[in-house]
Amino acid sequence: MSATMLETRGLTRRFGGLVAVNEVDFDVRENEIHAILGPNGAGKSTLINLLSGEFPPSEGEIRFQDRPIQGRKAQQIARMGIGRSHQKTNVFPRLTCLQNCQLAARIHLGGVLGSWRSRQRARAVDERALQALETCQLVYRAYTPAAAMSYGEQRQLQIAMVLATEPTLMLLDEPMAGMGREETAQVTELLKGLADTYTLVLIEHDMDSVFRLANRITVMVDGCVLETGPTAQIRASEKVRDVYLGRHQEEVHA
Amino acid sequence: MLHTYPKRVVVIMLVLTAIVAIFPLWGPAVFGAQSDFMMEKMTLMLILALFAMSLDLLVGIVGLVSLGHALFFGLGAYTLALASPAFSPAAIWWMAPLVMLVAALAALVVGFLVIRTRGIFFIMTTLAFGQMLYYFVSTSRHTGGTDGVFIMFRPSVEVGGAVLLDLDNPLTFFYVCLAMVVVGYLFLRWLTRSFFGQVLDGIHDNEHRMEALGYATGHYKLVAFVISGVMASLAGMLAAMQYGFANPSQLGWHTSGEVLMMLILGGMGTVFGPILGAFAYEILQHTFEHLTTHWPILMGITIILAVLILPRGIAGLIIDPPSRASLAKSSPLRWLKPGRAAPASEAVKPAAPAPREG
Amino acid sequence: MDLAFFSVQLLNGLQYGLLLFLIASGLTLIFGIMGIINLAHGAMYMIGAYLVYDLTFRLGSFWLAILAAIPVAIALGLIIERLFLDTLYKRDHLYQVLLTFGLILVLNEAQRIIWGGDVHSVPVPELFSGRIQLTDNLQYSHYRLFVMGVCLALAGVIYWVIRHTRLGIIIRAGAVNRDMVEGLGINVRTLFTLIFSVGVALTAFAGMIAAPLTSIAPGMGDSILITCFVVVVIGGIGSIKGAFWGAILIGMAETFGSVLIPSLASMVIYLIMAAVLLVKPRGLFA
Amino acid sequence: MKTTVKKTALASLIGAGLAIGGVVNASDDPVKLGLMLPYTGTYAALGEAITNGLELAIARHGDQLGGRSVEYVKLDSEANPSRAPQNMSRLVRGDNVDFVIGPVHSGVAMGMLRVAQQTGAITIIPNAGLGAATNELCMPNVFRTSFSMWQDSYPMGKVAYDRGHRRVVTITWDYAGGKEDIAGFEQAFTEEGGEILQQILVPFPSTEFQSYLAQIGSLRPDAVYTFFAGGGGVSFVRDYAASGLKDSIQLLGSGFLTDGNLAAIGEAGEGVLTTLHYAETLDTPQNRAFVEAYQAAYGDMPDTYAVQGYDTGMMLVQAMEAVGGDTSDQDRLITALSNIQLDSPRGPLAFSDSHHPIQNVYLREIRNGRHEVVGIAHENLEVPDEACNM
Repeated sequence: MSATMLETRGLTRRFGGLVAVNEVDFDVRENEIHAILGPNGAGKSTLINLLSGEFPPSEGEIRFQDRPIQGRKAQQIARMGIGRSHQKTNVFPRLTCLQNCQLAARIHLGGVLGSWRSRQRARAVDERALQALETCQLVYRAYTPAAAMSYGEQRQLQIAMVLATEPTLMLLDEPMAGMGREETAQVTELLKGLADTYTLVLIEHDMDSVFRLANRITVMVDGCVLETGPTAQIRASEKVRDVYLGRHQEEVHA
Repeated sequence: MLHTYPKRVVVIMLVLTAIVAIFPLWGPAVFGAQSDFMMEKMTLMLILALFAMSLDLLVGIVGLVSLGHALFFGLGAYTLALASPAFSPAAIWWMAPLVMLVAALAALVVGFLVIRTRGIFFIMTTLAFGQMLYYFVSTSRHTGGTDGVFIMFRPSVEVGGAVLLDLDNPLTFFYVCLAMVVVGYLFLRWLTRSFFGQVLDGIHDNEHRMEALGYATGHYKLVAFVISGVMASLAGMLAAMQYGFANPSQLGWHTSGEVLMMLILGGMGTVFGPILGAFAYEILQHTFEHLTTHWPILMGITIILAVLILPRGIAGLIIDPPSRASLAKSSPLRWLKPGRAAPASEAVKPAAPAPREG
Repeated sequence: MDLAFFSVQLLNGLQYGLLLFLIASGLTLIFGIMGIINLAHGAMYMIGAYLVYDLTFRLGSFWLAILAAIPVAIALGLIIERLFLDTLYKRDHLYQVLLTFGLILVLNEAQRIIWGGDVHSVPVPELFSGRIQLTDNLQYSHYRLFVMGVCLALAGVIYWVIRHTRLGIIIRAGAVNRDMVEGLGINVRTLFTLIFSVGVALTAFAGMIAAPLTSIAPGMGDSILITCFVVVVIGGIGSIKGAFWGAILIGMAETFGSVLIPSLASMVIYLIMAAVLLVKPRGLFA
Repeated sequence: MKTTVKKTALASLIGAGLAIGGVVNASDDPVKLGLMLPYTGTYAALGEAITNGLELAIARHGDQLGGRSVEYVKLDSEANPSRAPQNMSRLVRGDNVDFVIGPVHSGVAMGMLRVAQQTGAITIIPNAGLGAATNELCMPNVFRTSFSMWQDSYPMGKVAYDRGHRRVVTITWDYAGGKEDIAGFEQAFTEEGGEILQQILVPFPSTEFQSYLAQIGSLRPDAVYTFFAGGGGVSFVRDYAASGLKDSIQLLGSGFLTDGNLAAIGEAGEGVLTTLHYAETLDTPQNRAFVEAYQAAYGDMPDTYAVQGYDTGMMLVQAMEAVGGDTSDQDRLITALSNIQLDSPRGPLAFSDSHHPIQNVYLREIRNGRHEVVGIAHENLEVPDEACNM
């Protein structure tokens, strides 16, 4: 079993009177794909937002590579190697596909002054950006403005941008949301390939993909962790089936 | 792609620059005895163009709407006025850096405070800081109060006693201002196309996402704020030099509003648009004032129409000339037809199927 | 500063603050629900005052003039919203700033064409022309007390509407998240028109009841506008409660600031605003 | 001015060539008067009154100046100082006017003076009262037909003392004009031996006076001296009366406090004492004739601003007559202007070496909604101009 990369202890986030994430203990191991499941409003996105520093936790601890990171700003956490994608498409529409990735790749050049650093390093950045596009099979779109690409391609571009930041841990919030069957399969393959080099945390509604991809799964309900374990264990869990899968089926058929 | 425009933009701008540059050749023939005055007016337009360009970096490129940009314009004017010796010209070699330094420091302090706010709050805080300095200058003993101060000598441009440029000569001053606009334009063009500019574009489109990527967006905005402030202060210094006069009204929010109008007329975020806007604004006002003493009403209507019909300004017309079809679809025409109340959506975001919430 | 003087200033600060609240409440509603930044708000205040000046002499009664002026103000709000603002909701604040700046120019000049450049005043209505004795040499006009009463009553009504009616729920929701209003299945267009007209009417009404207390002159709206912006920003955009306390705070600060630190009197409200934003970048009650 | 000279010279050359034998001089060209006054915004009423007075004076002399017809070029000064230099420059260099008349606003005057200094254009200031214009910044080509802040307030110092006031509070807006005005009063009042309890400066252009009135009440002075103008004047006088202070503390002020605003002030103004270089009720033949003519032409009572405009016009009429309508010799024109003595509606009017009016300042009391002249507060008052060297 590989080492723990990220773990939380007693992580809690309140919004006014509402507890969105309640005392969550959660851990991610190196090179695994860890999926988070749960019905709408279970606190999945809030959890991701806490991990990426979008807002600080009300209580609890987050350790990344054995360093506490709670309370740090999103941009600091991103530069430490936690890359994330958003549930809504979040690319820069006026920039080309390649420029989007360059933008992502350059965060390691340093702050404002870094924007005028040497050409050599800039070239390294460009290479990294291209590589990310290649991984996501978007090279042929390099010079297309993001606004002109299809929705599915934009979602893929978003993953490419996360890749370009050279993360050690990727947090992907519903990467396949709103995609067609074919595109979903394509992205599933892509993510599977990434698992060799990266560690992934994934929120996804598509059951098939989750079961195919994930090494481990955490199921959340009402802000709490219902159960955590290897995919097979979750698949077989009565508790999960009762509470989550059943409800999910109803939702789908409703 | 961003900040690359059709060839005709370059052609038009070069032609216009050339026409302005050779004004001494055609001015007297066209304006006769008024030629000297027209050159003076054109010098002023160039100065305002520099001012408007500096604001475009904030408003058009970064998307920070400032209603207090006159603060830096006035600061440039007052730094020149107060630092100039009473009975001899100051050397431009230390005056210009001083003006820039003062403006940079002020922009750093103000910027540090206002960058933390967003949207309407940013508009309001910049307005408040502008007004603060306005009242300070209006009431302080050392600044001549509401009457303002004279600057008796334009700075000298000398090297080792040899006069390089005689700024008192209107023609020389005209070309100095023209050169400043060209240099300012090239600088902003380079800036917007550099990686730094790309980050600013990113912040304009989606600051949140830039943070998630790992950018300390506040730093970038602050640097842009300082650059913009310094450019505006140079414009203010030139304006004070032109008429030898600095007054608190150069700092007031009405001046900030006027320069925003130049932006909308010219077209924001294009860098070259504001230059056209400054010229257009001054020409319009000059014309309206000649027409009627009720000219503000004409000016107001022009601005309202520009906002409603031509939100991308003159630059928008040049980059993307309207076709017959698009004219027919334009909101005022559509609005004339009754029963069609669909609000016009100006969203720039790509059309995408709405993703699920949750 | 003795107690009597202090109490008098407290009263002055309160009265000024309450009037500011009335002007600012419309501004904050329009800000909060519609996301519109309305620079022409001060011009509406001016128009309210001029309308009452005009109608008082035409109709011979201040009260009739107010009754007649309110529908005019509402109609003005309606026209501006439908004609100009309608296309701007989805656009950047910049366009709202510019359009309403243009409106200031038009409205100020229209005022001059209609009523000229002279300074006018409206006499204090007979009913409240009396005064109470505050100190041995200082009196306080009944009309000022009446204005305070009206402002407080209106504040109460607005508070009640916001707390206890369906419209209030929508307004509160809208101030937090505008998209949510659309999600509630409400006709946003009608709501916006309503809010804008009410906002304009509130401001114009403030100009109307303030008319007997002030001089009616061109440009009278411009200086009050910036003060109201400060009030709204300090209180938190969209918050009626914030506007109320912000207005009282600014009223007190201007009143006491001018006496205690005269050298900073003109800057005191901006200093307060900067201080508030430094601590709470979204205002006190956001 | 160079261009004008050239242009006129050229015009007369061409004229001479065309009209052989005929006596032709520059009189074929109209005299161009550039009016740089506020026609919009807060000061618009003042700009209109000055224009009316000026046009009335010239109209009464056959719409001619020195035998030449007159062309008015009106430019809105917007009361915006930052636009002042370019507007002035437009009149002088763009429209090539022979005289510039303006402005109302002191800040605008500063901007204009700068250009007047650079171009040498003959400028007549029909209102702006900043002291520097005829002192530190005086120029041969700049005249003033109005007043200086000091001139109108200085006489009140003695009046106040003579009336038995010893402890006075002064209050004005925190801007240059207000401070200059108050300084004149304070100078005279303390010279006499009076005491200034406190000088209150109100942020400009606030008209919210309640807290200051409370302050005045607690200071218990013998009198209050104030300078406010326009809407501020109306508000202050009304608020002062409404606060009851008027019953126990005499209100003194510069004439601008109430001038042109009597109707708006109403009853609250009764008993207020002010000093000014004019009152519409002055019982002199010149003034009666002026008031009559003004009312016939415009239907309104004239105010100080109208008289200032009128005197500006009269000054032009006389000076242009003296030079025979010839504007080409500027020095001669300036000499003619500085030697002018007017029998103005406001009384005898002459000009000091610094081109500032030497005039009577009247003490006026508001009775029954009119400025009644109580007496002459200071006869033929000349303004200090030690700093002027020309």
